Amino acid sequence: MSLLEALTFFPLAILAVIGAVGMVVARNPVHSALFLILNFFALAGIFLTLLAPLLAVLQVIVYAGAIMVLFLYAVFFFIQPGQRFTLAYSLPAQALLGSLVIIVLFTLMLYTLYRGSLFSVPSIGAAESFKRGEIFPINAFGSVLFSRYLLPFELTSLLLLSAMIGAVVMTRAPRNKNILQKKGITTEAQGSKDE
Amino acid sequence: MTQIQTIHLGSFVFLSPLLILVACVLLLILLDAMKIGRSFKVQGTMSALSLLFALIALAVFFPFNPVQLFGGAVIYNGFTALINASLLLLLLLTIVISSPYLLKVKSEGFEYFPLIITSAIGMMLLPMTRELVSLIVSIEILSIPLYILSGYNRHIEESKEAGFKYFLLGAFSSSFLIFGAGLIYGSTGSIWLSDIALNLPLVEEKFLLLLGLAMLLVGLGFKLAIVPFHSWVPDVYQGAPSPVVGFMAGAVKLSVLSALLVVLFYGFGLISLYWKPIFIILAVLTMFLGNFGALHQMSLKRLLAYSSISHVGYIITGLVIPAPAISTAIIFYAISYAVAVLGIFALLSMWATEKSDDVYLDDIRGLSQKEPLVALMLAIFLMSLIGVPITAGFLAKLYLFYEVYRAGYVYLVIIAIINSIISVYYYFRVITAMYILPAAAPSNIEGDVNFAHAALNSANQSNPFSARARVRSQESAPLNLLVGYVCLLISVALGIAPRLILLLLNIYHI
Amino acid sequence: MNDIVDYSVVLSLLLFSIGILGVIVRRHPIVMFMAIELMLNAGNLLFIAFARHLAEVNGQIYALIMMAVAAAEVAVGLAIIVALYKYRAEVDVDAISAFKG
Amino acid sequence: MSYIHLAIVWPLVGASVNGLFGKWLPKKLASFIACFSVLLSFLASFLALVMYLMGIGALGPSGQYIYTLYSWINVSGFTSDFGFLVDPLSLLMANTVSFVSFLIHVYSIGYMEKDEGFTRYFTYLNLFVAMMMLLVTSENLVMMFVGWEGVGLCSYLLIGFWYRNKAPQRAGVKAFVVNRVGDFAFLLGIFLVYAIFDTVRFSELAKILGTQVSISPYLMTVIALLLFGGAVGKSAQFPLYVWLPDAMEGPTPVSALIHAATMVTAGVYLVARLNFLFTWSQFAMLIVAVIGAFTAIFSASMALVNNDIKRVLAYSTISQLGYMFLSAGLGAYPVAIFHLFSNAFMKALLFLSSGAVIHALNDELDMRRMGGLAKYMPKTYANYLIGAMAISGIPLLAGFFSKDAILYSAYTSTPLSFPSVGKILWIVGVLTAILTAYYMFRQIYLVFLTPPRFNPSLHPHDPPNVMLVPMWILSLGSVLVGYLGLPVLFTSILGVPNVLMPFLNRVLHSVTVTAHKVGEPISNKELVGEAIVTLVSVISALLGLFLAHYFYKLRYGITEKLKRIFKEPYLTLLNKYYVDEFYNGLFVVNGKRFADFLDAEVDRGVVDGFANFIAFFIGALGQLLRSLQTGLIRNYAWYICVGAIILIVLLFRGVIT
Amino acid sequence: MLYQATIPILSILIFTPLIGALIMLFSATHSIKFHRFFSLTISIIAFLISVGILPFLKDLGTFNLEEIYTWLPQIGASYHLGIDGISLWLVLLTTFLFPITILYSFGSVHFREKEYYILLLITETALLGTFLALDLVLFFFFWEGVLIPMYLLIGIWGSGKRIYAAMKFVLFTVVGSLFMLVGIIGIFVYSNQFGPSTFDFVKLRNIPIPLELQTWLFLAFTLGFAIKVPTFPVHTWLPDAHTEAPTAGSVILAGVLLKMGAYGLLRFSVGLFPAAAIKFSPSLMALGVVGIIYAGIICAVQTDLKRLVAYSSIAHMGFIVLGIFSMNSIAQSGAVIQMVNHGLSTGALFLLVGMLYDRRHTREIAEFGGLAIPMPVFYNFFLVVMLSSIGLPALNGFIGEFLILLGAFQVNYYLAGVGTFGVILSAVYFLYNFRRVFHGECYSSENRLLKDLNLREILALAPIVLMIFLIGLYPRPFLKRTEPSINEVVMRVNRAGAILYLSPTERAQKEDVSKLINLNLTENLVK
Repeated sequence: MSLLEALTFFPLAILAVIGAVGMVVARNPVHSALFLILNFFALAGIFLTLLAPLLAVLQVIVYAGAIMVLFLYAVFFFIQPGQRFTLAYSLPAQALLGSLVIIVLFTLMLYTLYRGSLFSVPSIGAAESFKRGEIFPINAFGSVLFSRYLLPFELTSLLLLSAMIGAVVMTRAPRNKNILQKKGITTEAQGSKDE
Repeated sequence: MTQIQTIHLGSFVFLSPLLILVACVLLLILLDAMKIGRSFKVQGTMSALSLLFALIALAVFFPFNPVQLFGGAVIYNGFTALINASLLLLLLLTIVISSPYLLKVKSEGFEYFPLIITSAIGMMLLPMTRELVSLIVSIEILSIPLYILSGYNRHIEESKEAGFKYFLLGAFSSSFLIFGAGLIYGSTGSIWLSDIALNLPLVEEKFLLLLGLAMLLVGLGFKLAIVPFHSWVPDVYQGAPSPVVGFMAGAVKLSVLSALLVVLFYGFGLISLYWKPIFIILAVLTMFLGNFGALHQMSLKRLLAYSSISHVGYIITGLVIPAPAISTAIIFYAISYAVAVLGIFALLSMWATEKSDDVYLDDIRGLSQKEPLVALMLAIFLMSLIGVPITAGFLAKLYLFYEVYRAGYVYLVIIAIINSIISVYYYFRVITAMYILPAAAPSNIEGDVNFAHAALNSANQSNPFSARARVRSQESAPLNLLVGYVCLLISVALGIAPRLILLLLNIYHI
Repeated sequence: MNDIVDYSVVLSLLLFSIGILGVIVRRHPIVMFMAIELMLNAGNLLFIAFARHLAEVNGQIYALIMMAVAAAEVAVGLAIIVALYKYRAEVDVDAISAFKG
Repeated sequence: MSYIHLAIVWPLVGASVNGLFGKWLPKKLASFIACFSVLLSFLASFLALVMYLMGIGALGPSGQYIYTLYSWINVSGFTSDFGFLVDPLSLLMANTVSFVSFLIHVYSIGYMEKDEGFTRYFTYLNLFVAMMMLLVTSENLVMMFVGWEGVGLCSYLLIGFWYRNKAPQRAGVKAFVVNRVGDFAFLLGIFLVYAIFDTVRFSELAKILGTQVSISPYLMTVIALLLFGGAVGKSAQFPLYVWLPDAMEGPTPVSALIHAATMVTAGVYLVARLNFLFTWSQFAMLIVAVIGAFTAIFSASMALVNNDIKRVLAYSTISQLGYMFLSAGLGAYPVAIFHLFSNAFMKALLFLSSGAVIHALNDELDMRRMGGLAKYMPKTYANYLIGAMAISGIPLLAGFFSKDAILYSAYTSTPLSFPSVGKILWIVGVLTAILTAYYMFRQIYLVFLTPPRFNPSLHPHDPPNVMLVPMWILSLGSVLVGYLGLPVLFTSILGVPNVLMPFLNRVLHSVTVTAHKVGEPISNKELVGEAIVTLVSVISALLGLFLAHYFYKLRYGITEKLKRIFKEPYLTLLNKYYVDEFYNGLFVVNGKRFADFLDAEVDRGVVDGFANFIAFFIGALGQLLRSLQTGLIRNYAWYICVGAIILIVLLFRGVIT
Repeated sequence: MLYQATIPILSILIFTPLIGALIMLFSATHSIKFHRFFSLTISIIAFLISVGILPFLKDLGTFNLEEIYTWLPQIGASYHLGIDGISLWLVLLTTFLFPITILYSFGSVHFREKEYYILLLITETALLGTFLALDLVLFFFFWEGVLIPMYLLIGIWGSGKRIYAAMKFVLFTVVGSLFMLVGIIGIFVYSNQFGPSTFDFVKLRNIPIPLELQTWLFLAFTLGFAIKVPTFPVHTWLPDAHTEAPTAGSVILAGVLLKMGAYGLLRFSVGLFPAAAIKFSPSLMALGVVGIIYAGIICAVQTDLKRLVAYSSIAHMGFIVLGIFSMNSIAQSGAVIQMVNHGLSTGALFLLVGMLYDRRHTREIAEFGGLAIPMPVFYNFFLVVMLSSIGLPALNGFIGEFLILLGAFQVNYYLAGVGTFGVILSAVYFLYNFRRVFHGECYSSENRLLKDLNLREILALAPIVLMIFLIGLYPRPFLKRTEPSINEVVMRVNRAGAILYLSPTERAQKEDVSKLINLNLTENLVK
């Protein structure tokens, strides 16, 4: 691990953790979202140090850009008069139990990492391997994606299609407004979301 | 440097069932968008037809020899073809009952059919994939429509709640799945099952690998509703629309189980020593929790949900046997379970209304008088779930327990037997309600039903939209009855003469 | 333990754990969902780190596909959440417990 | 002799006809069918006797003729045929039984005339005859047991004949149950016999035991005592005698037939029939004798103060049966059978006469409300007197000869291991003889001779001929049957042969334990001994007679004073030594308490409670586990994490170990 | 030697009632009369068929009229039926009792009659199948098939706590039967060592099983059968089920259902695992004896007439268990005939109690008294049947009890001795309660106005009483046909015993030899 790497990695890692922790502890969901965006940015940086510039870019565009915007948008939906954010946490006991489990899990995983070994034999497929420390050319990336990983790629399209249909289904305005009026809540303008 | 793999178009004919389904999905969406044929009947008929085509295609292009596609990412063989055929059949039956159901609950929108077919595509792909990322994507394709479908009755709060719970926990579990895949990737250097199997001996310290496997099993276990990843099942099954539950209870299990078998035997067969004991403990936990949970349920759907958990428990006792031949027993069990449970939900969905499609035990009291045939069919399906002879459930249990016993896990068989005994109680409660209790005056018979204080205990569980009025006699639901008949026929046929299917499953084990 | 990959894996584990914690302790549906996104990201980090470790591109491709998966989940998830909570006075996951027992 | 089965078949036919169609039959026809069937039965057995005596038909080596009707049970080595054993013993029994039965049947026509259950009565009675004949003629233990239980059943049915009243029913159940206690032993005896000898046929058993076999005397004692247990129950010996006095609740002819003349003697018949077996165990025989002697004096003492005319006779019956066992136990089987034979006539006579009295007094049983009946019912009185004299041992009547034979056998017997026992038993027998004479004449006085105490509105008179004729015939019998078995003293004086003893001796083998061998030429010394014994018994009979005369004639009314003076002994006797109360307390009350305990505490509490507890436990566990399903997503997520941890730990455990 | 029947007469026998039930199920008519007489006709036809079999039975030491068809080759199950001297009588008992119960039910079942008769016929099929199946899976098939119809019969047409009773019945039965299933799987797995795995009883009983495995399998099977019999201490379902069941249900339960357990003990527990059966015979005999005494004592204080009969039933079944595990021909023959006897007499007792209940709508003994006056015919029937139940000689009950005790006595003096004590108890509790019900003055006006039996009821009872006398007086035809089959069982037991009770070294040698023998045997099987 070179110094440069260390210098970029550790601050970014700290930022990522701060973002993550912040997201969990922030009372206001909007703050949470912002913390998460911070985390995503930091991760994008880490992707860069891990020699994955394409992913870093996608991370910024897709995650920080599209997804988080969606999140914020959804959060804003809920900002209604009288709505409380304060009820954001669970009971202390729950938090305690949760933390306990997380600590155990994390310890276990760390132990695993400590005892375990990463796979060290060079990858078998020659096409997709590249020299250590080298950034993989984008066109090769494409050709691997569209040849060897054609199936998951195609499946993704199906996945997104179904997600789109689902989103439409869930957010369409109900035809029958009686239920809403009974609840005494006024309907707001609907926006269907898709990709 | 890059080598573009040639794709043999010829072998894609084998995927024609899947392609037909995809085409059908697209067609349905397009028609909907173009406001053509916007009725459940038309959509349902079209879906059913395409399913029939798919079935025919599957039969025509039956892979007598395994077919390798997408560079080995998909292996389509007899086993998966059988699974696919079963799934298609289940879907077909589900679709038949869906249109009347959607009409009854006054559902909006016509995305139901594309969604459920998409989900089936995911299910069908799942056992074929030999690569973890495709596997994960398949699971997502399977899941995401189900999330939506669970909450499809948007005007019913419970349905939405079911969808939400299912989704949030589902997403939670898929992050485990992905994380697990990542760890396996790191520790074995590949996510291709064949490569994993090849590289396994090279892995020096298996901790990371096992961590990844554990995470992977969390994700798959969640889909299968293995305890302790089961907790969504009762809530979702109770809230989700009945046809969807009927479909996913059986089909998801069938599909994910076969995927699990594929992953375990083709990917991690070498370290079966490590994962075998887990399934002993998980099976025991699952059986007990499922059965104990079901004991006091008043909602039929919830009861069946718990029972489905317990059935997963029985099934995964088979996984303690690290031999591919076990797949015959497991898949036979899963199929027999799926048929019975679909039959039950086909009948239950008859009584859905706009307000609720939950059915409580009180609602079906005296059913044998009002609708003797429905009651009889329900009873036979329940018998199949118990494992009483002349139904498929019995032979499935016998076969499975036989395999487990033969492998030397007598104690596991005995635990399963104890659980079957416990399960008899709650299944018979349903039969009691249908056949014995009078339709009138509620609740004071409870002391009667009460076997040693294990009361029905309905005090805190009352149906807000009591469906009692819904169970009317002579309610015309020919399609539901039709599906009931078909399931009954299959169930009994598998229980009396399962020679053919056992033969096929034996030949085409995984 | 001095390779960047190792540290990345540790970071990934940490983020994953924090994500779980978020799901367990928070009661706001969207925040919970965000925590899940964090977990997915931890997975992606894992893929990318291992891709670097193994010096191959596959891990990155997996991460890319996982991103699509995440996006699909987000689309559906947010839709469900909005549909469920739009008409509720209180945005609290604990309020969604009509089913229990 | 192959007609012997008709002796059973005819009464059965009679019972079936009356039982199935009795409802539609006129009373006369029904009674005719019943009586005629028994008459046929008697004729069949008599024919067999005649044929036997004339030597017609092939006899077995031991002078027995076996006739098998069909094979009843035949399972892998175990055989029990529906077969008949014709030999002197069974012939004597069969003839006695059928003859007395016939007389009592005839008597019953008059006695039961006005009863609503007329045909039912005759059905049961016929059935009884059939069963009794089966008992005495069957050729194996199991078939005998069939008759044994069959007569028990008829006894139960007939005791409880008047089912509207509680007391007869209780008595009937008591009789059946107490008998079953005896039968329990009897059954075990049969099992043991089969287990050891591999057969239950009398002839084969006799053959086996006739030779020298190596069987432990202990085992033989057990077998003998078990079989004797059956006899104790049926023949109402101590300690199972309690049912017989209560059995008097039944119609009087029934008491006469079943509970005096025939059925109760079945025990004696059993012992005699199995003489070859009892001979093997001296200890068992001693027990038989001692129990017989004890029962004789014990029940005679209870008869002393009892006021119920029939119960006195019942105690007398028990006492006489005790005599029979006394002699049987000493090995003098023919003597026992002789007494049985004479007793059948005497007791039947007494009961029938008492029945006439009861009938005349409108079902009055209490002797304190009788008296002076000799004037009103002279013929009955005559009969009664003959019976009482006979049974008391007044010389030259039947009872005198048979009782004398018993006492003589006791006097002379010297059981090998306990030589002095014979004399003791003799003394007991003599004392009993005194008591017998006393209570019999006490009865005569109380009923016939003391001043009348009955309801003056009644006009007792002698019964109609249909009842009287059987009584006369029995009286005749009571006088004469004794001459069939004259003792040596008389045979030597009169020169008249003893016909009965040699006849019986053909099967009732001489027994080693008694010095006296009946029918053999004897020495003068023995003759003197016999003379002494005879004298003593005559004196004792007269003494008893005199005592009764003294208390109830000479000093009439003194008994009241005596009752006051000897209050405690009197009450004890009146209350039958409190044995019933003791049994009731020990078996019935405790048994009921125990049964309640078993039912409520053990069965419902522990056994069923355990099953219910499991169910409850599972149910409670179900509730508990249900509470895990909180409906909260974060809890579910937490479970998943815990599950993940469990999985990881489990997987690692595999690696680490 | 296999004798393949040209006409599958046993199958026809088994499925006649089922076909009848199906016809009734799908018949459109709502005429109750049709259903009544149709079911009666069907059951009578079944009876006639079963009687018609009698002349065709040859050597009953082996199975007669066998039918073998391959059924599930993958699972190893076949459709194998056969009849021998043990099952013959149970089959006849079944077909004999069903017309009677159906005839009786005409007057006592007044709602949901169609279902009622359908369920009865289904039960009959399942029972016949249980007795005739020679394949363990097929046996289990039919065995479980009884469960649901019986559950519904008790649950729907029962009285009082009927659902509790029905559920208890089902749960107890299922506990047993599922453990039996484990045993079935166990022997199936083991049989793999001697050629292809099989469920076929005839093949299975020829394979030598090591003692330890035999022990476990025996226990699994025996648990299932013992619950059904029922043996102390797993009997508590019976009083409840019998008491709450409708009369016909009680008759079938007591008459035939309990025999399934006893039959299973004799055919499978003893037949398949003779060595283990020898090992456990003292304990099981003891259980039988405990049942006799325990139930006998409890009977004495029952206040419910039906419960009384139910407990007496436990006592009688105790005799059967005692007989079966005495392991000799006499006792086992006695046990078989006692099964028939118990079916007849207890069945008749339940019928009688049911007839009383139909009139008076109570079964409390205290409510009755003096019934002999208004109901003389009833009284006499009850008397005869009760006496048969008490075991009075010359009636059927005696034959069985006597042979059982006689046989048991050859094996164990003490247990048989204690068991014999049951004859006293049965007299006590029956006579005591008989007196309370029938004797004394008839005070209550309700009792005084009771109608005596009508012709239909007499017709239902008369055949049973006839059989009671017939078996009691001439049991030879019954015993003669049972004996060869029992001898076969005993012969196998003795052979196993000869190996079991040798010294260890001798046994080892013997086992080697027997293995050799059986290897030859398996070769033959393979051929």
